[in-house]
Amino acid sequence: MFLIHCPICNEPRSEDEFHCAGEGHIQRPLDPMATSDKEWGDYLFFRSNPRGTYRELWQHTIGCRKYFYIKRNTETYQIYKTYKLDDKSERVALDKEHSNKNKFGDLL
Amino acid sequence: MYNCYQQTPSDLSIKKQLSMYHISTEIKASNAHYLLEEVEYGHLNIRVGRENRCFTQALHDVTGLQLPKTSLQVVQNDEFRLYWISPDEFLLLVAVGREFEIEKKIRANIKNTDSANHYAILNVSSAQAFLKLSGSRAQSIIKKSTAYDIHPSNLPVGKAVTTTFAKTQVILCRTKEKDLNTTSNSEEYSIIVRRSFSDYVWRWIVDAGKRE
Amino acid sequence: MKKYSAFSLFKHGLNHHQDWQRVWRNPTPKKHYDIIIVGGGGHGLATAYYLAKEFGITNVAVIEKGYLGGGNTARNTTIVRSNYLWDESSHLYEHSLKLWESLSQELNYNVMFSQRGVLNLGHTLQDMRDIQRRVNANRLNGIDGEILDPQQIKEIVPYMDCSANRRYPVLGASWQPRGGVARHDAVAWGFARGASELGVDLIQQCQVTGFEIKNGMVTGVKTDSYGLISAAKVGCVVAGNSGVVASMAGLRLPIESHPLQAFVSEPIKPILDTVVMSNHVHGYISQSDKGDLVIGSGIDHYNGYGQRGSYPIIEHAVAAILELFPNFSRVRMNRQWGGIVDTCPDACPIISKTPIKNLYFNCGWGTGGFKATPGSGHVFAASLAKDEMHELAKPFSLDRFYHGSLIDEHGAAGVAH
Amino acid sequence: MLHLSCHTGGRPIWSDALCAFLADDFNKEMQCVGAANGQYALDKIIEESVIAGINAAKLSGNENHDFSSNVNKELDILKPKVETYLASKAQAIFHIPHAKATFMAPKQFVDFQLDVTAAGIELAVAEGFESIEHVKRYTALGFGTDQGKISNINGMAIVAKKLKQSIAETGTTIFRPNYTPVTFDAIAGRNVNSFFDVERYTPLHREHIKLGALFEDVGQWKRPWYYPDDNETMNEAVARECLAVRSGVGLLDASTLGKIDIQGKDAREFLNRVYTNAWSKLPVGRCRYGLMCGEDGMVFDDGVTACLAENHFIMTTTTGGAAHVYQWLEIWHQTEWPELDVYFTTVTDQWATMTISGPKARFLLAKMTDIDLNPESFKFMDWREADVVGVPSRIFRISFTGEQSYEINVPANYAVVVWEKLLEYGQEFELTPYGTGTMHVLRAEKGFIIVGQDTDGSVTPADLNMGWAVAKNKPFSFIGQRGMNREDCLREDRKQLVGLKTKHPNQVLPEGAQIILQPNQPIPMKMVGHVTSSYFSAALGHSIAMAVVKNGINKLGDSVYLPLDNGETVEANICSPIFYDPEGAKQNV
Repeated sequence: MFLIHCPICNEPRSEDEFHCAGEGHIQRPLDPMATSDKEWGDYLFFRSNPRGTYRELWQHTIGCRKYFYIKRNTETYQIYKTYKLDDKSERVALDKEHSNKNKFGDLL
Repeated sequence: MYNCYQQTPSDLSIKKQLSMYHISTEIKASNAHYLLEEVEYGHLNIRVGRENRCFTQALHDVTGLQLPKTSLQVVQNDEFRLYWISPDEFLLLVAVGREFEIEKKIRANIKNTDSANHYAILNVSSAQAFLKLSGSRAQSIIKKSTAYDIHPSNLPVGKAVTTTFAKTQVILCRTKEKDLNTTSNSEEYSIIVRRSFSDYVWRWIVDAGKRE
Repeated sequence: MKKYSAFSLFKHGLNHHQDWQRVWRNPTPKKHYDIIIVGGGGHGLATAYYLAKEFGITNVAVIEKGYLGGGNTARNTTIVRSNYLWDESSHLYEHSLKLWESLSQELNYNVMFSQRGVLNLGHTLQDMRDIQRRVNANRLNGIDGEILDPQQIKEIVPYMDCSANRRYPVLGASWQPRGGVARHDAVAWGFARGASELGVDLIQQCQVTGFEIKNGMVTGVKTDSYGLISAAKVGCVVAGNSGVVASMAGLRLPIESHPLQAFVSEPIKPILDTVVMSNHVHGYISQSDKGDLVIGSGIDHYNGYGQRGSYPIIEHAVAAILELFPNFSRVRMNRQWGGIVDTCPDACPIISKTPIKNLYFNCGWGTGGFKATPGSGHVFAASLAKDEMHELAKPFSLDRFYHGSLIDEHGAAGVAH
Repeated sequence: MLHLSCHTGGRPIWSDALCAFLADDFNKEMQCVGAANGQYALDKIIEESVIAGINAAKLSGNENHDFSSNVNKELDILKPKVETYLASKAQAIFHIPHAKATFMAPKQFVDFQLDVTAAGIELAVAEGFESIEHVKRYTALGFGTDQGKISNINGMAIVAKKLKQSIAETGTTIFRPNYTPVTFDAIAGRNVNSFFDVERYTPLHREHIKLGALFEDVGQWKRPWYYPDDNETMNEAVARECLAVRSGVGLLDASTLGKIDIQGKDAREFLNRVYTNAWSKLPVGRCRYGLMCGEDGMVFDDGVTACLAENHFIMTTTTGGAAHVYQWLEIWHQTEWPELDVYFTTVTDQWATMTISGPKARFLLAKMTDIDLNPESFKFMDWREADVVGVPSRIFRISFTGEQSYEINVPANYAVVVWEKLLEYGQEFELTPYGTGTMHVLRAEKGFIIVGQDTDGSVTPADLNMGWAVAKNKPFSFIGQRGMNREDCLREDRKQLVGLKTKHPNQVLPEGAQIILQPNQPIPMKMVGHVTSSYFSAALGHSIAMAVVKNGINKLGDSVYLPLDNGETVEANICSPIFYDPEGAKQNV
């Protein structure tokens, strides 16, 4: 059971006020019609699903209804931080982590 | 650019049915330990960004109120009460029957008529029920219904939280603190709930009120 | 290996049971195998067993980071059925159910498969349409199924409240008499015993830490306890950890790992001799041979590898069971646990080749993998043995997430157990 | 305490000195003191407690007190005077030795609840069940209601001895909640019986009860299903209600439809992106039907959206889909397109919606309002503001029945007044209230889909033969466009929505019946689709059905076969799903 600090309401709330909307920082292709079936499928379905640090999109559904990110550990369930959508700092960290992955993704 | 019009009949003899009309005509439930009432107000839902000075000025001109400065805050004066719902959503309560007048006034006071001036005002007086709960058992009924910490240090008068209430959601406020001079619990709470959920919340509270 | 029988039991009894054999060997791994199966759960052990038994490939190792059958195999609610909606899934699960029906004999190991029937309840008119559609499709696919009205349900489950005055009254149900439950541990142990007997090496307490990949082809696995073990082919069957293992090979999967919780009550006298499932009120229940009520519900909505979830899920599952069985209100919950399930966007598994040659994945069974254990092992073994996906496995390829040919079981079963 | 640590992810650690398990440091914020930490000496316990207290106070963020980090100083302040004595070392007897080997010795019970004996545990180990989890599962050690509190440590020690390893190496099974069994009703609390789930009522709920309506559960809503007269069966009631609408006028409470108010200068652009069709040119005063798809190109909701003013729209959604659609709009706006100026507000509860439908609808409405109802000026798919029996209303001239139809929206506080007047003025036209049962038949006669019944998450607009509702040339790629153009979605033999007419006009196909092309096939049969909606049409005098059939749109007129569960195989012909008034003349008059 999580106690989640809503960065918009600026106070901790019980997990059942929130709704998890899946992996955060997924980049939607700017021109969907220009993507291949492969690229589109990757965007739509394929997820990093790590054991460890994960950044997720959540909504404070029963509350301010705003979406925000949670950076947390999927194994220990520790929440490192919650941050607003316009906070770009984690985006940078994420790009670094990703640059080493997906080596064989293009073969499929 | 926006469709705004009087939603209450000019003929005042036309009967109105609040959310709880089917429960009882008096719209009241009570026993020795609690009193639950539906109270009628005009509800105006306001959508605007804090940076829209033009709108906030108009709002101030009409109501005398500034937008709440912090999250979850309620500001009020003798005539109006303004709730923070989210960074760009506020609920303005006005006296019954004045909602259209106030809406029109705010719109009229907005100097910038450019279509890029982004805001919305909506009369939602029929869409939500305002319930008032008091009595010695009020606090324990609320505690049984939400995980939110309602201790006065966390939920003082002047704060409004949208939170879970049993299996639904409400806007919850403490409207009166306990009177230190009395031994009985003289607290009072307000619960704003969507109309279609109001019957459930009502029955839930009545059921809780029956229990020890 | 000696055959289990009433006679052997009697014989061992005379000797105070002191010289029963080990159920499986505990070997040191070789340097090379024809096929390595990563993951010693039910599906992995079944794959190894069928590789040896049906395809004569015995130079096989199963590598398990913990103990055999210790993941989701040991944590599920043991429901077995095959009445899925779409042809692709119902054929796969029916293949599995047929194997279940003779599994104890096949393995000479009592997996306690009990065909006590499975009820899927309908509580709304749309539920009933969905049930009609599914049962009709099942029937034409050769899968047993009937539609029952509340009166008929009452005859099967006399203690269930089928009256009209519930919040969501029971309007009817689909009934698959051949469905039922099995003893989850016994399934893993039976397959382990059979595979070991046929020469498969079962390596426990050995974690795979990476793959050796040369020219886009897998050539072995790296382990913590034994270093590199080479293999001509590698099949990964690691349930909730699929994403983690895939990332060791530089792959992403259309999978997210979620906590799935379940719980049992204290043992009570026999009261429920079938399996009752309800998508709408969201809970399912059966009674084990020991007497506990075994209860499950939906997944937690966030990703998690912690083998635990959030309490509201349990609260809701209990309320759902009380909606069906108000008279269970004084029964006590004894133990609660969680598994890690890897869920796919279409609630169907992935049995597939990967972009890396000779590396296969069998995953994404979500909340419903247990029932598929023998079938999944069988088709995966066939695919690994022949280097070509088994007919029944073909629709479950990874490609479907690119082409769009998803097999969406969500519509048929919000709770896909 | 140890249990609590385990419940939150910790792993117990064995201490040989104490003969006990202790919590590990998995939970950084959890501190164990005293016996819970294996500490039995009182002075030490006090010392640990003070340290833990200081840590806890610091963690709680209480900055009012300057907690000394010097424990001795704090202890000086507290100055507890205690006698210190040494507890003697714990001694363990896990398994009482016997002259004979365990399996020959008398029974030595370890788990008293489940009759697990020392011999049984040794046998398990001998058979290769060496992991403590295997032993537990093989012998049932610790499976009782005490959860092994009495037996587990002894059992583990026996395993350890047999395997010639330490208890620490053997390890323990994981303690799971509950610590002690808890009754179901304590867990479910009051969320049972009628509180099991919210019951949502429309503002007219009491009026429906007065009229004897039966209710259908649609999501959390209670919707009137049908209004039986005395002794009427459902089929009879629905047939009567259907005919009343087709020949006179009917009244439906449509308040449960989701309504979302959309305002802002970019409202049109937003609609263009979330709907498959185009919204740039919808004039004020007009309504349009729209389909909503997911990124995978599959239809997930539909509804009519009206242009209230240049920057102001009201969107309707399906009853069951309202919350999801609202969330859908919000997530796209907040995460992808925050630059678009648009606000969404749920107004489902604000408006009560009463639909009057049938050839006499206009005559009835004319009694209630003064606005110009002339079909030349108040056309099909127009909406108007109106005063209806003194109540300010919005009237949408849209139709889900194929008849002349007006959806009267009034503020919910005034719904009952308008409803009562409708019934009063309606008497002259034999106004008949109808429920969802009749609504389903009437819309099916017109081939109108119900999302969730005729679609199942695997259906594109093209599959519904609704390509007309998909814009080809919108500048911004709308949600669903890419998905519906994937390889599999462009196949010709996808299942497509068609109508079915049975050979025998009175035979109503069961909904969910499967469709095959060749009768008398062996099982497994090759199924090409199924019946999604099926009714007896009282207006047409024969049964009607909607179905999805592979490549069905190209097979109009072909025979298909439906093997039913009674063993009978029914023949039907593929036809257009629009059975009634295919030209759409009636809704336009």
